[in-house]
Amino acid sequence: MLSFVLRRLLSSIPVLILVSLMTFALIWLVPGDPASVFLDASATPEQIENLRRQLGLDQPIWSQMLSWYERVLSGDLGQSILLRRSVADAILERLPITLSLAALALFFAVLFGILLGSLAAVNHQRWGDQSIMAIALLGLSIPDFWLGLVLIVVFAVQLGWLPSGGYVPITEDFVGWARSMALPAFTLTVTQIGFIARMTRSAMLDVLRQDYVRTADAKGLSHSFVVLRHALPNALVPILTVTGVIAGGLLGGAVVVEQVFFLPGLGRLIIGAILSRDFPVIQGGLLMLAVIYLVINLIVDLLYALIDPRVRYG
Amino acid sequence: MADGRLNAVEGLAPHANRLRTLLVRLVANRSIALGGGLVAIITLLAVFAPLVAPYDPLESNFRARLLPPSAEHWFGTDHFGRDVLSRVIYGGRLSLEIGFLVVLATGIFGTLIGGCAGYFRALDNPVMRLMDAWMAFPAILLAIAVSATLGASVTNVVIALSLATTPHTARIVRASVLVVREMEYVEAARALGARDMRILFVHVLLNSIAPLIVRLTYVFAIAILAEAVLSYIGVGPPPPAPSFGNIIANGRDFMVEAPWVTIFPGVAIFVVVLGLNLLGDGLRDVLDPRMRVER
Amino acid sequence: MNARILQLALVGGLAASGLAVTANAQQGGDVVIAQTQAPPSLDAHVTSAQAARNVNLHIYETLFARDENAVPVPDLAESLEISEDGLTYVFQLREGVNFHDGTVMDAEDVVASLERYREIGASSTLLSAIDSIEATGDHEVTVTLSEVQSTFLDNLSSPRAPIAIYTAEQAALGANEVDYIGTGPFRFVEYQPDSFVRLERFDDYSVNPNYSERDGLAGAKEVSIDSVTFLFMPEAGSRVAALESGEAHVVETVDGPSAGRLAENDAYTVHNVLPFAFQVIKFNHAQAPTNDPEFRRAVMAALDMEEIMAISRPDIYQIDGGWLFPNSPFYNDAALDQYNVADLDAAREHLANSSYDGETLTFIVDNGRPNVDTATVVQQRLAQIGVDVELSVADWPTVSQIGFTPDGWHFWAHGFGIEPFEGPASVIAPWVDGVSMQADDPEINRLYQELTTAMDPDDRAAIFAEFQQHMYDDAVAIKAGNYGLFQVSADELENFVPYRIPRMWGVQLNQ
Amino acid sequence: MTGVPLSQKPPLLTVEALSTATGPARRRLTILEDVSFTVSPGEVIGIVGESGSGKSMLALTLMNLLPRSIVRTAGTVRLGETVLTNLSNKAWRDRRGRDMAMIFQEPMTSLNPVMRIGQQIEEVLVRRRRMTGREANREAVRLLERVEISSPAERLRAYPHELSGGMRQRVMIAIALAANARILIADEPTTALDVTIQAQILDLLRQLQADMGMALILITHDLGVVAEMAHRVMVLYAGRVAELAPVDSIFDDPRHPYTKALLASIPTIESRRERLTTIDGSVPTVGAMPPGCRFASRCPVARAVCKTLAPPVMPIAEDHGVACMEPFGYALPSSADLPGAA
Repeated sequence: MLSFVLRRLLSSIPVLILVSLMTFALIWLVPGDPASVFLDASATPEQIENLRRQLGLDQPIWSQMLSWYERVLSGDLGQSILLRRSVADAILERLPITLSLAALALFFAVLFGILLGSLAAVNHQRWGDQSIMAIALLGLSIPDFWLGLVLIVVFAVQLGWLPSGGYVPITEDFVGWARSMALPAFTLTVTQIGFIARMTRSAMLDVLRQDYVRTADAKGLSHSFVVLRHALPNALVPILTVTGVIAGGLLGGAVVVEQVFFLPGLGRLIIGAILSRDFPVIQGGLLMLAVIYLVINLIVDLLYALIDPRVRYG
Repeated sequence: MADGRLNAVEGLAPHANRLRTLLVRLVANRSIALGGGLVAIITLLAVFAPLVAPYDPLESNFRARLLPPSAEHWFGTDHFGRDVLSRVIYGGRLSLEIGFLVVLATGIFGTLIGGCAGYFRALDNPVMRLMDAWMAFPAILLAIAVSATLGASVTNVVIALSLATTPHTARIVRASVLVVREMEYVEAARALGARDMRILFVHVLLNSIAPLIVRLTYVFAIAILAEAVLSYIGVGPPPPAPSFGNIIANGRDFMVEAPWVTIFPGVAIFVVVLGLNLLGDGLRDVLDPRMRVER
Repeated sequence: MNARILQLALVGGLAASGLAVTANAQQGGDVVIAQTQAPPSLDAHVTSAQAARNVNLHIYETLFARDENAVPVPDLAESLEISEDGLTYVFQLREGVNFHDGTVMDAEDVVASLERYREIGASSTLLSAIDSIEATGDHEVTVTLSEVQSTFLDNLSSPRAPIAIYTAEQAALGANEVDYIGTGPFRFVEYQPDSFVRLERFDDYSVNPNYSERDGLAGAKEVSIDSVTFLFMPEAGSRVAALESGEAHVVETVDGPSAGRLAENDAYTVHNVLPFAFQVIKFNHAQAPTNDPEFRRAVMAALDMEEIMAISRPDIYQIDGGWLFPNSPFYNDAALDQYNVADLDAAREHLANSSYDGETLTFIVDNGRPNVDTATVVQQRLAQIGVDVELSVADWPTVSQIGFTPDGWHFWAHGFGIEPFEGPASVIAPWVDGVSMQADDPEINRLYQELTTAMDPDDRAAIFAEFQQHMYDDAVAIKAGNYGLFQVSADELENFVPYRIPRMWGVQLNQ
Repeated sequence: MTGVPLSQKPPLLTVEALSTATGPARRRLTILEDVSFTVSPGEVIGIVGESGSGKSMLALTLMNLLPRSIVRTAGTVRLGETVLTNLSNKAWRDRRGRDMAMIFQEPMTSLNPVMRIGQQIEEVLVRRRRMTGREANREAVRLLERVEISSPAERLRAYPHELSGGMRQRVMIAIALAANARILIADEPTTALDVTIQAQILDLLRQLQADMGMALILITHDLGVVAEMAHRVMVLYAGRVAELAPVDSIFDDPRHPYTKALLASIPTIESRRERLTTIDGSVPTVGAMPPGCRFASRCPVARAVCKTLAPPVMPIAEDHGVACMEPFGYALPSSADLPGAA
């Protein structure tokens, strides 16, 4: 197990290098630089050039790249140009918000997705199945940011029940935190629930046809027990796979939802950095997202072993 | 049919009879009928926009700004005083065009990359590693980064979205190529001395087409959703030509006072994407029952 | 009980110091301001962004600052003596002015700050006339100019990228490396990158004894609230919702419809901050056909300014073609008959005489809605006279990079706000040496030179009128109109008066 | 194992005129048709037939485990005094694993791969026999001992994939035993196993059946197994009963041409695992059942009448029924005047 984790971690290094190379390529291709953000429209080219020198942006890309890798290897993601603080600090400060949003949405999407998917499978080809699948499909087809906007208009502006945006740290005020996360998490959940529900349904349909489910039925166990205890654990493997797949999409969705609900998460940090050409933050942020993605996939792989005793890592 | 591969074989040597059964099943599938119907309606509206739209979508009248829906303007007007219904109808043109171009680009590049990786063993590992790294970027951030920095044009939006959807497509193509590559008739063709590229295209790719078609239907849906997100972030296709996304983006500053500017194009996106998803589901059921909802 | 006695004592103390405190207003309170963008930096010297000004001018102060009518008046300076030849400026500094780190300001701090600004200031040209800066006493600084500059005090007091006075220690540090230590009425507490900046009342603040009340960015800056937090909310809807849910007390800018709605609510006051800026459409004089005055005249004649302003800046605009704000002493009506003619036939005539040959022209614009809207309206209007324009929308860094090069653009629309606030020289400056239009205009260069050396106000007014005439005659660039901001304050915030920035001194929070 | 006249005892299980079908209501396709038989306490009845004859379908019908696409269209199943077919699904379900237990053909897939062996046995004991966890664990150990699994306590913690096929089938049997069932239905319990293992499992089954006195319905295509194990034999063909008789009568005096053909094709030791394919032609598929005797197309002695008339199971001796007209001279005994042929 440990050696499997180690091997997986080793094999993700090339992926991370590729990610950072791609980010550099992006930065290299991109016109504009952070200097312009400090200045308004009437800044002269000399002023911009002056500022570029101040910010160390007049170095050639390869030398910027080398020094970046050098620093990353010693665990330093560098300094943000605009935020005037270390990139690692900025990221770590934002990370909990993005992760908690993604985790909340993932939790509810998995919970209700499995519930709905199982209900649909058990009622296969009946009214319940078709209506649940229709709902799942509707969720998949709604533009997330648009749903967020509509929810803001209804729940924040018209009804005034929930804040339209902003973030309250959980350490400060739990209720406030829950209120600030309610709409974003709901928005994200709705758009992801369909994936899980659909996967659960097809996996459950598959499993319910299996011999061992018939064996369990032959034992005279109650149907719900058979479904929950015998069928569901076997359906979890494909559900887990799709969960791993949507985790990437979920992070992307979180980025958009953060934007709509003004949550100061990693996504906002990165989009802000893209728009202001804060290169170290773009680098560090994208690298962090890649790390999260890889970690999620590693966890998924490890969970396989937990769910299915046949899977063993040597 | 229990095994999708058999369908693929039918595709290679279309037996008139089997082709007809396939067509019958395609037509009989409820998802395809409903989804295809929705997509067809929106497509027809978009294509015949000049005939259907009640107003010129670009004609502004600042004296008729932000009018609520009425008999004159069914969907109200935006802050230019432009008819939102007409803009939504015309917006379908750009959104569908972007979706289509993304499907085309993703189809071509996904097939090339996935096909080569699947067919040439030597390429498989390095190429797929690259795809892994690529997928470790959240697709939408990649699209935002590309579109924001290269400037918002239809071309750049298409490039951005294609970059985001290609790796997964390549994976799917590769997976089916791996399966087909080992099948007897490919071995046979190889034994007969067919050149690699010919084998690749004629046999392997033709037979990987079912999952590709299904995937591309979803890519179409993803592209339409993503175009709207890009517009919302402010890096979508530039005005004045309306797209679903930039109509919403235009309306968001007036979201509270004039929600209709935001709501109607959102519903339009929803309908198209729903149609495409239904279509994809139906195609999957008929063409390739092995595929799951994963996409 | 104890708290109440303390409070009464405080009110008594303030009343004695001459500040008018209304009976029901209280000491203390935490004010939240919702503004659109995050400041790129809190190092005041290096950024000229409005978002940064809003915050930084609470933390830092300058030698001279603009008063309520944008006239330079002493702030950290006690007095100023200018030599007969206009080349030597001797500043006496106010004594006993505390920095947030506990040190007291002296001449060394001022010299170091000015030197730093000359080196890395975002608008270092403001100080380009300086030859030398010397501390000639503990509280005396002597600045020598290399040539006469009539606008030197205007420059010194510019809030654009404020020439803030730092401690000598801080002024030795590079761009963005300083701790945020100033002499202002608020001290820096916390900066959550693009989320919020929090400032607290600086209890040892040295209120300028030469004034009795607040006056522009100068005056007596009495603070009665405990803290101010600037929230960065790019979404217009979010800002309004923050106000309505009580999260924020001031919104820097709201859209017209929301302003209309909020104005009907007794709990809020909507301030029309108008004029706040010009909406400007620039031409690239280095490219055909925008290098051709006839073509530019065609564009100018075609545009319907009412249409542009009503759509891009709904409900808060002025149709005004003057290149200064109407309340400015140099405001004049030279050439205004050429403004907003909206005559398509005249435009076609100019166009026919021009070198335009049916090619597609590029209109670059950043992705802020008003600027995009302006570009969209212009594009639609020009289509009617047969000029084909394509919009190229990108984010600000990309657009501003392209816009200062001679290639890749023909039109560029953006706001032009701080320059007219600063005065005539600042309005002309961007056109000097062809910086904003990529080709030298000798006429403008000459006028600028004359203006900055003319000491007589009447001469300067005449020179500026000449400049305005030239802007229209040659259609150097187009001014579409003035726009403003709807600023909204909740009524529990008393005595709030909008200015270039939402000032948090002299206000009380009624809790 | 022959000759005990068990059929005199009052039957434990009575199946009467059982039919099942699939497909939409308007186009029902019959699978099982008019199947009747009884099982007495302690009796072993072998049900034989080729693949597709409906053997497994019959077992699933008795257990009420039919997939949803297949429905029971007629007939009753009575267990002792209880008419199972009148019970609700829930009540019938409650009978499973208590009165009736079943083991399946594929031990490889019949155990839940993600549950430990112990859990799969103990859940029957806990949930059906209301034992405490500790009792269940002790009982599970005892059951594994009963099915001759070594170091049972250890095995309880194993997952199915860690066991061999034979072991898994023993576990399946232990699960069936755990229910204390009166009737055990074994659907091809040895088909998927190696020859040597087959014998062991059959020995085990026979021994357990004798020790515990439960009735055993043994479904197999293997006449050798039937000969060794069964008291009575029911031959199924294409969803219908062909012949029903004590095991001696079947082997010594088969009356149905299909039974005869089956006996003729008993595989030799070497090829025992092969399916019975030596009869020309194949079982008609569900959608293409001929109107008359379903075996007619393959029958060496079929007459024209056989293609139009489907004979019911008719008694030819006291405990011997056959669904063929040949022994009766191509005439239904009750209808005297049938058009003869050739």
